[in-house]
Amino acid sequence: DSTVHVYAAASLTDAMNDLVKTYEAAHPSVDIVPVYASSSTVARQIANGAPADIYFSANEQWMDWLGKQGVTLTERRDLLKNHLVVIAQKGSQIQSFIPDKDHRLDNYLGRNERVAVGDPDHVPAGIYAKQALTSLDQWQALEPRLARASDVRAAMALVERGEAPLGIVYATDAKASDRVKTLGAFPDGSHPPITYPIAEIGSPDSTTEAFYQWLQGQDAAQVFADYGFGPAKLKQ
Amino acid sequence: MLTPLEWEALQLSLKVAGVAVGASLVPGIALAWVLARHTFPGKSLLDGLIHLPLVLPPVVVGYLLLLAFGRQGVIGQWLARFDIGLPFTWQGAALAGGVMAFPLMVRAIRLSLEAVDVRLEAAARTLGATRARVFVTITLPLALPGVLTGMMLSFARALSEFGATMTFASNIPGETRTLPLALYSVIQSPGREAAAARLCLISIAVAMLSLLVSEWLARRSRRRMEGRDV
Amino acid sequence: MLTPLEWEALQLSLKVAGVAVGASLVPGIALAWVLARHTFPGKSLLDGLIHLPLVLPPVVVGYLLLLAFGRQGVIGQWLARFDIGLPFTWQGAALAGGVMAFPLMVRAIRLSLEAVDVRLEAAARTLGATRARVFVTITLPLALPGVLTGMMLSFARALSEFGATMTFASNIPGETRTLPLALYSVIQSPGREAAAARLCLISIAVAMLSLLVSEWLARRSRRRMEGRDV
Amino acid sequence: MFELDVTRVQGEFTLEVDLRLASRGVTALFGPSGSGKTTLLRLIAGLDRPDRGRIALEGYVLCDTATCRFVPVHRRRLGIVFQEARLFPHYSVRGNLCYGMRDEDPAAVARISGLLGIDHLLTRMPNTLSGGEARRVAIGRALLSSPRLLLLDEPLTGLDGARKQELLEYLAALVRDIDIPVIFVSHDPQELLAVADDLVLLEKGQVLAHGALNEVLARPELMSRLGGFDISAMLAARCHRHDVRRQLSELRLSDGQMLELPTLDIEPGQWLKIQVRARDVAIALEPVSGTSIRNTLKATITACQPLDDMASVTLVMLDAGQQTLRALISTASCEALGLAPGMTVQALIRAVSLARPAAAPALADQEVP
Amino acid sequence: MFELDVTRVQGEFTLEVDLRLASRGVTALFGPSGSGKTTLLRLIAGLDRPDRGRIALEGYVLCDTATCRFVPVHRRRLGIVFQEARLFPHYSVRGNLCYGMRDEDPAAVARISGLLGIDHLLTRMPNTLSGGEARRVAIGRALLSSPRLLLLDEPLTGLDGARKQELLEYLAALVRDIDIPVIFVSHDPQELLAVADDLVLLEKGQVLAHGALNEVLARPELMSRLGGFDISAMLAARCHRHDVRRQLSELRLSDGQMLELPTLDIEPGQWLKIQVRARDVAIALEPVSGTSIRNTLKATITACQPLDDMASVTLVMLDAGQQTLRALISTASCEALGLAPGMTVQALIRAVSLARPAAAPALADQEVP
Ligand SMILES: Nc1ncnc2c1ncn2[C@@H]1O[C@H](COP(=O)(O)OP(=O)(O)OP(=O)(O)O)[C@@H](O)[C@H]1O
Ligand SMILES: Nc1ncnc2c1ncn2[C@@H]1O[C@H](COP(=O)(O)OP(=O)(O)OP(=O)(O)O)[C@@H](O)[C@H]1O
Ligand code: MOO
Ligand SMILES: [Mg+2]
Ligand SMILES: [Mg+2]
Repeated sequence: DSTVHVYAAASLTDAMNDLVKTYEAAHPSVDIVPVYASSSTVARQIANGAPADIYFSANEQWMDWLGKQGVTLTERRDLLKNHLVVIAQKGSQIQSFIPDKDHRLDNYLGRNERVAVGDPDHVPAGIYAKQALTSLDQWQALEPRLARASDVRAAMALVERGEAPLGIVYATDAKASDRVKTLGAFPDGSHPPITYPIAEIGSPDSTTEAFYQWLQGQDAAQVFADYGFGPAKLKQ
Repeated sequence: MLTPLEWEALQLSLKVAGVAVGASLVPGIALAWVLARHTFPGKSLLDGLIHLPLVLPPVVVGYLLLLAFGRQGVIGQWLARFDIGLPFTWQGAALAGGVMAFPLMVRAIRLSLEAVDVRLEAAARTLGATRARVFVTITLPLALPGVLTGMMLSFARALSEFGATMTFASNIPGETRTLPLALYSVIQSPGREAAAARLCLISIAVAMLSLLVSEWLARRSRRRMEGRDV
Repeated sequence: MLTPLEWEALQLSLKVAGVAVGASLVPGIALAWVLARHTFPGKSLLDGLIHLPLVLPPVVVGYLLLLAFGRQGVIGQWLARFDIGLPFTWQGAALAGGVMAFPLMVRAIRLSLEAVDVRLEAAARTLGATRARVFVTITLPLALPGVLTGMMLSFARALSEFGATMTFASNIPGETRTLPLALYSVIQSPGREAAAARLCLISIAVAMLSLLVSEWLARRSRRRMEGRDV
Repeated sequence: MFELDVTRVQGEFTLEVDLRLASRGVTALFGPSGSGKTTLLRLIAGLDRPDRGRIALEGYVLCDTATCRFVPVHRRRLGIVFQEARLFPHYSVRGNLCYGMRDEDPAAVARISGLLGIDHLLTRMPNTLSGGEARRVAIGRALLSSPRLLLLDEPLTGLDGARKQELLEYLAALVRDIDIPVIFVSHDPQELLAVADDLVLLEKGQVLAHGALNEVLARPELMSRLGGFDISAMLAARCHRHDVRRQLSELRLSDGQMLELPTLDIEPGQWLKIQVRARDVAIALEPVSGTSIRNTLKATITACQPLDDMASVTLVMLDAGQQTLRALISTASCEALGLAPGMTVQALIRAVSLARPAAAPALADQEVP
Repeated sequence: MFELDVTRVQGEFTLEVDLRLASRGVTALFGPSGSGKTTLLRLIAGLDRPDRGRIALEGYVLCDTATCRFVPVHRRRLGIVFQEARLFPHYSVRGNLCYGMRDEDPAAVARISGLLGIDHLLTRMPNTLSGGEARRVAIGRALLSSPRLLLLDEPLTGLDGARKQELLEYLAALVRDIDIPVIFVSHDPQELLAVADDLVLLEKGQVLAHGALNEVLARPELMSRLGGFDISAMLAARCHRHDVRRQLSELRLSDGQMLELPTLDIEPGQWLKIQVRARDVAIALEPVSGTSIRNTLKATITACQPLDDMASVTLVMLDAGQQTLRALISTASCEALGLAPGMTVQALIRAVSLARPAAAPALADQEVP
């Protein structure tokens, strides 16, 4: 009986849970333990000796940071890719649009209304949103009108609850909720690619290695795709 | 000494926590008194309700606040008529802090009220004092250590409130970005440990100060009564 | 009635919060007593230190715990010699919960200890009781309402602890995924509101139960002393 | 009229009282420890509710279980001195004194605190007071609340003799001046004799006797319950004249017989009651001379009765005019003198035994028999 | 020997005491309210520390500021009855009684609680007790802790006469039996006379007088401070015989004169002290007969002195054999009889004035003058 601890970014929760279930069904002797928290928390924990076998981050920064802490990252890969989209509540009157230089988000906001985002100071999705808005020349106008949430899901909850007419979240999140609709995705060039790097911690045993390889395989890719993730271009 | 951002967060924190404590003091004392001195059907329920924020993860409390005070919440819609919107405002942050801190305040005050010698209250009533006068002149002053402790605890708790504030009031610089929110932001960014430590120290300093003030006040009120204590 | 995951989280929560309260009871009482009855240099510092977890955002506390008890932490390295590692274990979750709940416990007990009539203690001493015996037979029983309140508050607080636990002990299913962490995980998935509500209700039920038990015990201990109370 | 008809059960103890008290003067509540005195006061004060019954002061119903009426404590306007001092620890002595005052009245505070000897304590906090000082503050606080009824539960315990005497006199004067009823609990027969007009004797929650102090004290079957040796009689007498040179006052009883005693501070012509303790009365068959015993009253023996609890002492009941007098003598003397009911004898009463300290007021100067 | 040499300042009050007390018997602490009695007891108990001074019991130093020695309260083994009852509210009466006992001793508990009349309360909680009941429990608790020294701060307040008498007798017997020193604070001269051997008179924190009870009571300059009227003398006498038929006991004074009083419960041949109150002693120039006054002692006048605070009453100091006797008579009588120092007169003492309730123990039977 062997156990694999996977420390994953919170945004991967649903997809990973699904994958774990599938893998465990196929490998009854293997116990996959997924641990979800924000990428930063997870990174810190691993740096402090958390019994992680695999780290699955939502951005490259924390993976890089972990590497600098002296943690051995084996076979680091960029596994997934995500998109940033603008969402609105399901019944919203707002029509779909591509958020670009011509479609300014503030045009869709009424008095005192805000755009829900993950906190651009620390939540990766928020950081991407800031970069996108900046490159689209909307940051200045929108910054004071952001509703900054503690994580992407909280931002989406604000839209679901109608607190904010618009929200900026990952495509995967928008897809998972049936109480929001996607208005449009930010153009690819407006922000750095949203990549999910994955790595093994230290020298992996065979069980870990098997699961790690399986995650990169075709079956897993299909599940990730079902949850809205795209495959990242392999970068060595 | 402090950066403008730190100043902003500090001032905001003090305002938010101060308002939270100030606004919850009177209802806190009233509820503590009711719970300490009366039995009535539904008392346990009320007691439980007051303790809820202590029991639930703050984020959940924030979410529940959103359900109640949000744009589509029952209370929120009612407040909207008066053009009052709490989410995303510092008042909302104060509400979140106050709600999270409330059980601590009520408990401390209640504990002290229960320790007040009811025979002194009875003596005051025989001297013609109404229930209200007895409360103001006898009960409350004798329960002062508990009231101060309650205020201090709830001030500290409101000062450190993060999850519910973030969820309900968001993290808007200058509006709702209190010290813990600022600190959290910093901690989540790699390599900003020094800034985090500074914010940490500021929080600690403020809390220590409020602690010292409350202890000093409590000691002063006790010293007035000193004499043969054993 | 409960799903296996809920069961797991519930049992783990009870274990973690129980151990947190159990382990902090004796030091909590001791510190409360020292703070209530003694003056010494550094008292304010000690007092402030105990209150720190109340003042800092839980995540920061968790981070500090990690610094202290982690692989590279001073205490962590020392504990490692005995092959004890706290982070990422349920004992670590209990530590985080206990630390976060500690100020509440100490405060409640201290408040009650301060309200104990020291003249009764003096009377006991004249009857030949040592300080220790006085404490056990007079002080503590008379401060029982505060001790119970302290236990209840800290149990509730430990039960609801999220930020520090998440940071220090991580969110490992079956090991450190207590109710609030499970709730968090569920909240992270849209569309699982029903599951979230269930977990919420379970937390509330447990806390209510602990509240009722502590109230009942306190009432019982008070009833024993009843008589002419006014 | 002060009507009390109440029952209250606490544990195994039942208080069952049905009394009609005078609405003026001092009613003493006397009885062994645990007989229900405090319980009764608490019912009157409204601190406890009777299980059944009615309490009414001058027709104003304070409490009636039949009509569910219950006037709350603070509207009863009672001055209570509890068995414990119950001072407010967070108010100064002055603050405590003034707590129950409706209007500021520094003169009243000064007067009462002067009387109680606590002027120098006004700024002190209660926790620094001695036992007796605290008790005096408690008394002052009750007096200053201008009550409609005073309930005093052993108010003078812990006070030294001189202070006690002063307070007793003040209380007596107060009752005369402001004319409110006072219920006074005490275990000290001397205290009661000094101020009480009526006496209620409680035992095990039941009223054993109730009536004018004199009359109750005259009932021999109660003797053993009334504090043993200090059986007394009260004589009503009028001040006849003061003999300044010999420092004596002459009193005349209603039957014309005279009593001399050390100078009293009252006007000639005034009536007063004097307490004559049975143990201070000796009996002679004929008038004696050449002794320091100044007073000899002719009296007729109505009964001779050895004490229940001490057969070697005999209580002799005497009639002097319309008034009752009692003497305690040794049974041996009784036999030696051959005393028997119907005999006329001389009651010897020493002047000093009637003396009262200088400032003693004439307690019952309005009572003309 | 119990050495006390302490100073303590509290606020404007300073206690300054330098005393050497007997290490057996009862020392009374007497003085007006606020004179420092409780303060002194607290210093002895170790509840307060003296600003300066030394306290030692039989050479065992309890406290010495010079050497910084301070034995903590619980190792002093004192039995204290405080001015307030201070019962532990969370223990039953039995729990309170047993708290200070080193070993379980149900017999002792039963004996003491029987004596105090609290057997029926053993399972009750303190908050349900009456004032007097609580006080008795407090006394019992102190007695049962087998103390080395008893400190009693007005222990008998709130008790009814009969109970008080019983307790006084018990205390007297206790002191005789177990032979520990007792310091007894009381405002009641009667109580002190009943049990005290020595008297310390405190005023404003200073010792005004200290010595054997007799001697202090004999100092006329202290009279006004000692409770006014109850000036007494203690006579040492030996029980000569009991006259069963006449229900009298005959006592013989050291000079051979006889006293008769209602039957005493002691063995012939035993010595005892009897209290003779000055107000119970009359004076005659010649022996009188035909009266109920049974005792006539020949005595010589040593002084005649009007009282400071009441000139109409004169205190006559008498010598009867080697013993001192005192009489209070009206100044008028003194003049009428022409009393003057040196005269030999008859002191008239009524038998009943010497009577003691049935169970009275012979207080000082070991004291042979
Ligand atoms: N809650 C109670 N349960 C049982 N018995 C009680 C309760 N409260 C009072 N008693 C009893 O009622 C009786 C009357 O008490 P109360 O205080 O009236 O006596 P008291 O006459 O004032 O006595 P004291 O002179 O000692 O103060 C006492 O025997 C007491 O033990
Ligand atoms: N902390 C204090 N500050 C100022 N004065 C004090 C303090 N404590 C006691 N005193 C004073 O010391 C004096 C002596 O008090 P103590 O209690 O010894 O008197 P006491 O002789 O026992 O009187 P009582 O018979 O009334 O009990 C009192 O006048 C009291 O007011
Ligand atoms: O690191 Mo996350 O996926 O923003 O919670
Ligand atoms: Mg009573
Ligand atoms: Mg005293």
